Amino acid sequence: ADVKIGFVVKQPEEPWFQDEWKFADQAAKEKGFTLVKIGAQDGEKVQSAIDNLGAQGAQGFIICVPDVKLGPGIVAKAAANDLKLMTVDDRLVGADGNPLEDVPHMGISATKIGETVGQAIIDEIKKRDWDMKEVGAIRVSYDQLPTAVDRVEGAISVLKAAGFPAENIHDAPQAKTDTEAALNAATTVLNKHANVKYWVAFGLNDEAVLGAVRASESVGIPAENVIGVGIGGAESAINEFKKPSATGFFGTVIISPKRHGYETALNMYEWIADGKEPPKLTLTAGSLALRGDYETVRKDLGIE
Amino acid sequence: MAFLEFRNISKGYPGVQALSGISFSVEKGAVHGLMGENGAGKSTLIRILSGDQSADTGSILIDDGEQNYRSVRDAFHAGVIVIHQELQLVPELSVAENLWLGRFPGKAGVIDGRTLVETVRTKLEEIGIDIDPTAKVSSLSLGTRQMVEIAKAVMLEARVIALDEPTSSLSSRESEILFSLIERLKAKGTVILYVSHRLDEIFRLCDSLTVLRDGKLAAHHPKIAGTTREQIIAEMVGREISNIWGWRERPLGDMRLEVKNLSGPKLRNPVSFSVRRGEILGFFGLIGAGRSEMARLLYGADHRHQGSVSIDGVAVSANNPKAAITAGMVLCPEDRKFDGIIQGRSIEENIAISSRRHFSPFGILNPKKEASVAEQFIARLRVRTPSRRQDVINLSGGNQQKVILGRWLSEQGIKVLVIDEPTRGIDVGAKSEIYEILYGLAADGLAIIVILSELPEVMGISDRIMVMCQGRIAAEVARTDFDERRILAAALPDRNAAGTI
Amino acid sequence: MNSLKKILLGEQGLLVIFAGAFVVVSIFVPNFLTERNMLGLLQSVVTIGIVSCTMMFCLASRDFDLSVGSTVAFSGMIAVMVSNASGSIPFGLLAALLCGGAVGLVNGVVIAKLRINALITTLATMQIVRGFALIASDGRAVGINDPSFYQLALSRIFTIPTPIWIMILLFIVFGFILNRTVFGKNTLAIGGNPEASRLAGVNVDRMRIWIFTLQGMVCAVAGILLASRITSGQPNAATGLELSVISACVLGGVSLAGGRAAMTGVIVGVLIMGIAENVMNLLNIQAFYQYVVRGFILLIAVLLDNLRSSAAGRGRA
Amino acid sequence: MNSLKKILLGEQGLLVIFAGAFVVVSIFVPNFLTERNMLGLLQSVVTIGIVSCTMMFCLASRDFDLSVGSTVAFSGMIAVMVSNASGSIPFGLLAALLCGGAVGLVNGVVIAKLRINALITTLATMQIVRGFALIASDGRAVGINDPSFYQLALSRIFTIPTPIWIMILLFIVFGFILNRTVFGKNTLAIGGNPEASRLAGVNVDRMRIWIFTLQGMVCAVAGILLASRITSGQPNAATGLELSVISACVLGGVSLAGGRAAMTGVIVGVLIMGIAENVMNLLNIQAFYQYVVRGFILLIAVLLDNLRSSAAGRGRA
Ligand SMILES: Nc1ncnc2c1ncn2[C@@H]1O[C@H](COP(=O)(O)OP(=O)(O)OP(=O)(O)O)[C@@H](O)[C@H]1O
Ligand SMILES: Nc1ncnc2c1ncn2[C@@H]1O[C@H](COP(=O)(O)OP(=O)(O)OP(=O)(O)O)[C@@H](O)[C@H]1O
Ligand SMILES: O[C@@H]1[C@@H](O)[C@@H](O)CO[C@H]1O
Ligand SMILES: [Mg+2]
Ligand SMILES: [Mg+2]
Repeated sequence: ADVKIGFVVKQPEEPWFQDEWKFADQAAKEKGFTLVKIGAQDGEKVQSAIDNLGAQGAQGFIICVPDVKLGPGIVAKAAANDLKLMTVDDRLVGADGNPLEDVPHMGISATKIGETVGQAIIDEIKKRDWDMKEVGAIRVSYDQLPTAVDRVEGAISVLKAAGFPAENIHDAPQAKTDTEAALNAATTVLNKHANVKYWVAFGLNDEAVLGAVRASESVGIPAENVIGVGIGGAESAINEFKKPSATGFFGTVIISPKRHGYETALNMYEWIADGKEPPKLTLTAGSLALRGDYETVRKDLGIE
Repeated sequence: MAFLEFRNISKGYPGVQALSGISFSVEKGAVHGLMGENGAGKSTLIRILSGDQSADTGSILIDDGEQNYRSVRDAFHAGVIVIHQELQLVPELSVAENLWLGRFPGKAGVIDGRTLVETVRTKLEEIGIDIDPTAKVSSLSLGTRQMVEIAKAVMLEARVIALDEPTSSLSSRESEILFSLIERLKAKGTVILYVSHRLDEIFRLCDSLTVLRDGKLAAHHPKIAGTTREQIIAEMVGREISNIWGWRERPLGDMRLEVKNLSGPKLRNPVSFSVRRGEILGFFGLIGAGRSEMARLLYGADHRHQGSVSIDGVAVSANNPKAAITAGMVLCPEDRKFDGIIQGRSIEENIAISSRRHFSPFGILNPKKEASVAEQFIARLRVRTPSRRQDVINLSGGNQQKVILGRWLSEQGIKVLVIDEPTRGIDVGAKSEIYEILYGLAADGLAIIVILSELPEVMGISDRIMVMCQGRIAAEVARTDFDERRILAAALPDRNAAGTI
Repeated sequence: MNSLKKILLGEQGLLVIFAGAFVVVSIFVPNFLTERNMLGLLQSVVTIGIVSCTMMFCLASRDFDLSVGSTVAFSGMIAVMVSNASGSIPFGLLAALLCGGAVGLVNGVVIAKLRINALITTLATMQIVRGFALIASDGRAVGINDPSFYQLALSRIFTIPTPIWIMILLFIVFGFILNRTVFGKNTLAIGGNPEASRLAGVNVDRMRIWIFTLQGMVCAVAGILLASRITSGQPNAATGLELSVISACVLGGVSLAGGRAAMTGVIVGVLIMGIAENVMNLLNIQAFYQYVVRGFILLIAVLLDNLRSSAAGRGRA
Repeated sequence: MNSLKKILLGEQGLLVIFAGAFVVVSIFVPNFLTERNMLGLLQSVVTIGIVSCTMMFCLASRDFDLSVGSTVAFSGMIAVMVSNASGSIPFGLLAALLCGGAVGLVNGVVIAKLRINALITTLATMQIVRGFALIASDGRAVGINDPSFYQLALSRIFTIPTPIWIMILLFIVFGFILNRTVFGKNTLAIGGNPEASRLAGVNVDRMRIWIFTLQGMVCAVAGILLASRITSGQPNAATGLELSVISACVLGGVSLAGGRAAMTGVIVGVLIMGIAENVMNLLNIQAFYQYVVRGFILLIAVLLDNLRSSAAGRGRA
């Protein structure tokens, strides 16, 4: 029979998910199945999306959920609609907070990726030979998103472990997840600590860190005194690297939408068509990309 | 020779043929009266003349030129100015800005603020109206607003001016100012189309007259001289009305309403009076005399400073219309547009809104009863409408007024009825029916307070009259002592005491 | 021909247009008219549908409520957290209803008594209540301990899921209240002319407070069902719900200027929103194009209704 | 005492209250009253401030515009994309202004001529335009090729960044238009009494179309400056802007019922919003509590203004 697979993501506007879909489409073309792409921003939309997939006769779906605690409901809904379920990016958890091990998952650990960011920052601080006591850190935060909290906390744990003074870390809460909000929040932090010479910045994604970098520029901090490390590695970051002269946006941790999109779709297809169950857990790592090497890093990850 | 001519004008609305084949003409420099029952089509004709609405058929000629204008602006450029029945002012703007609206003075879109205010000041002084041009319209009383409207017509040099019931909110003094303005305009050769339900005014001002009935031309009098009141009434309503007041003696009962030292923000001097069962107490005064204020305080519509109101010896709590209704008192307010009609809702709902509580057990409606109440008052008050389900906003002004009256006249178990200018804008035929209803209610033992601004009317239907002037009760006159000059004298403010209310 | 015109332009015109569109969609969109899809579709509009019932009253009385989304999320959280803490689901549900009602009551009192603009008041409470939900849960979804909580949403009566029955019940109840009770007529009167209604003896302040309180409680019902459906209390749930609900109402002919509302219209409005979403996903329309299509559907639906009603000559109101 | 009361309740009461609050904040919040922080604060309100100028007109004429956020994002994208494609920044700016104006024109025509409710129309265009922005950029941020584009936002005149100057300029221009020109008075008249304005010969339809078109163009200005500030065109920029802008206007005393507006009020409204955000961050208030605080500030600000104006007795009009 015809294979139909759903690919549900929480934020279709994000380039990341556009990429995941793009690579999943590639798999669909190669294997000749139909891919149904649905955006579902909250728990309610997820439920409707699953019903909708069931109604159109799909056999399984891959999902990146808006909230991992939605787990039990999604599992139940998938079962009710007789759909095979696999998660991508973020792993479902049960009411007790432990991961639902039965659901095959491919993803990244938010904490891990945060740690990669933190490590990159520490390495660069050391390389530039700054005194950590004289460095301020901007934590561009968006605390209502659990993944965002895990990422920045991951970065902070590494900073602290390396001896970065906790009192030098300043919170810049974004009202929304766009660059302008991050820019405004970071500006306030910079102005509050006008005497600090060196700054590092991290946050939920590239957009957040870019906001902090723009803020440092607008208050006149030279680019070489700023180390911002983002997460994502899509256009926002690449644009930054393409600028004629280096900015405070030092690097970004690229995660590969290719594996997430292409491989999950392929796994699901094989599960449906050949009964070959995917591995329960596949974790992918992020790779740090800098101004000088981002093209090769991207190539290595299979994205262009 | 004819200066303004209507040729075969027809206009229909869903369910209503407002005008059918109206043709008549008016001479240069003439004041032409337009009369007819409520809903006869007068305002519709005027709206077509103003360019606001277009006729289904027919044409308008001015100075023998056929007019093809399609908007108010075009009509204005053709020399036509219309003062509509409902006030058309912007409350948030000043008097001067309202007068200039649509044609502000200035260069390149920048308003010349001085010219704006000064021209208006000069003009108002010249006309003899005492209004501050920089005052916001929202701060003015209804009567004053009406004067602003009239000033608008006079200020702009027009060839044709149409006035749709301009005196309905004016007292005799303001009306006099208007009449002298009309004389002046007439002398300049302006054609004036004048709509009114007041026969006195028509006879006093008009040179010629057209009567409409049910959207058709009922009569055209190229010369008004020689016609009689009775004749015109018959042409309007299709029947004779002999004694329009129809007052008759009624026995008065115990004291029903007692008011002691009532005062509020706009009624600073405390007012006291009382009304007996079966009594109709008329309140007369000039505009701004404070009668409406008194009524609103009585009812709890505005904030009471001090004083007490009691019905059959039981005190009525202040500042709460609902409580007043429960205590047996209702108020029919004077401003039908802001305080009366409920736009967007049917005639039926507008009538039943208050009285339905008597026949809605547990808050659940009784549609049959509601319909029958509505039908009853539509018939009794002769509301011209295709159906009781019609949106009240689609009714003519007078018919809206009738609907609101219906709301209060349909109340049951009421002890005190306060009505403020009930006959404003209402045709002669319906007026006498309203009086009859009032007499009937009084005979049932109600105490009735009726606020009126026309002396003959207040004298015609009241058992007793209170005259108010500048926020005080200036005189109290029993029916046996009714005397036109005495009442008027009491209503006129003492010129030296130049006080404000 | 003429009688067709009459039907289209009549009172029930919107319904007729909608029925026509429904038939067309049923024929041309594969998998649309299956029992499964219909039930899925109805379930997807439960939240909007339920909240629309009272939003209709709110708009009809010339008010506005932006806080519904936050209240749905907040009361859902409360239901879950109190159920977990007390071990009793009925207790949790009661707490949610009370909290929802309390939010509505506060809205109502501030708007009616302190006379603060409804838009600003509910914009403020929208943020405050969302803040409470986030603070209470530390920004994370709260799981449900007792799985029988899920049964609220999962159970079926005559093969139809309970939430759909509840929505239908509320449609009937509020339709009745609007058309057949003094409360409904007074709501419309207030919307038509608040001052005139006050003078006609309607206790306008009390009415407004009641409408907001009801709205809050109905949001709690929606929040409970939502929490049960998604098996957790989510502080970020139902963001943007306010605009969807208001759109559904306006689509259904409720006038933002007050005084005009009909339950059938609102139901049709809710269904149009649901069907649009459903069909776009069935047709696999790309996410970005969905924005555009959604916008055009909104426009066309109101435009059709406008043409209809202006042809029917609603006059100069 | 009495003269104090007079000042507080007078025309400029809001301003006085605001000035008082400003002084208090300056004293008690460390780092608030520094030149750097002031400039940062002003820059943070540039988008809201600029768009408020025309939103004020829109609300004053009894209309409503929810599409501003999308238009800001879309025209920012256009500015960047056209600049990149043509290699000419002026050309890009022109294209952005035209596109912004076109969105506004469409809004205006649909609302004024097809007589579709402004809320629904702009809710629809909000989605359609956002869809366009996403489609045009494939959902990705678009980088700027020519770095001199950044100079729009980075350059300074007398030590003050250009965007702030532009905002101030627009405040002056639109303040003048509102108070001193036929256009401004007609706007207020339309909002105060549309029927009367029409009967006085004001071309209401044309005015509304103009207001929306201007709004679109002003959004484009904001979009260009935003793109320059964040050095790229982002299709997701400025979501939710509409509610912030409308709040700022209402805070500033613009009546949603039309007819009442003042530029100083709107400026104060914009500043209150900016200061609230800034101070909360300076005081290190936790994110979730910020929601709550933001809500209360909104409420208190309108409440104060209401007390003031009801004490001043605005009558029942
Ligand atoms: N020139 C004026 N300026 C300001 N307020 C006025 C002016 N004239 C009257 N008012 C007030 O406006 C309100 C409504 O005026 P309205 O013309 O209805 O007169 P009124 O006081 O109700 O008395 P009446 O019913 O006797 O005419 C009243 O409170 C009146 O005192
Ligand atoms: N927009 C409308 N829709 C439906 N019917 C209307 C509309 N406007 C007016 N009518 C009807 O047309 C008829 C004529 O109304 P018009 O206002 O011309 O009466 P009028 O002679 O001015 O009455 P009045 O003395 O009460 O002012 C009335 O029956 C009225 O109900
Ligand atoms: O939301 C993030 C998304 O932005 C991308 O980074 C992948 O992981 C998801 O959790
Ligand atoms: Mg009339
Ligand atoms: Mg009066």
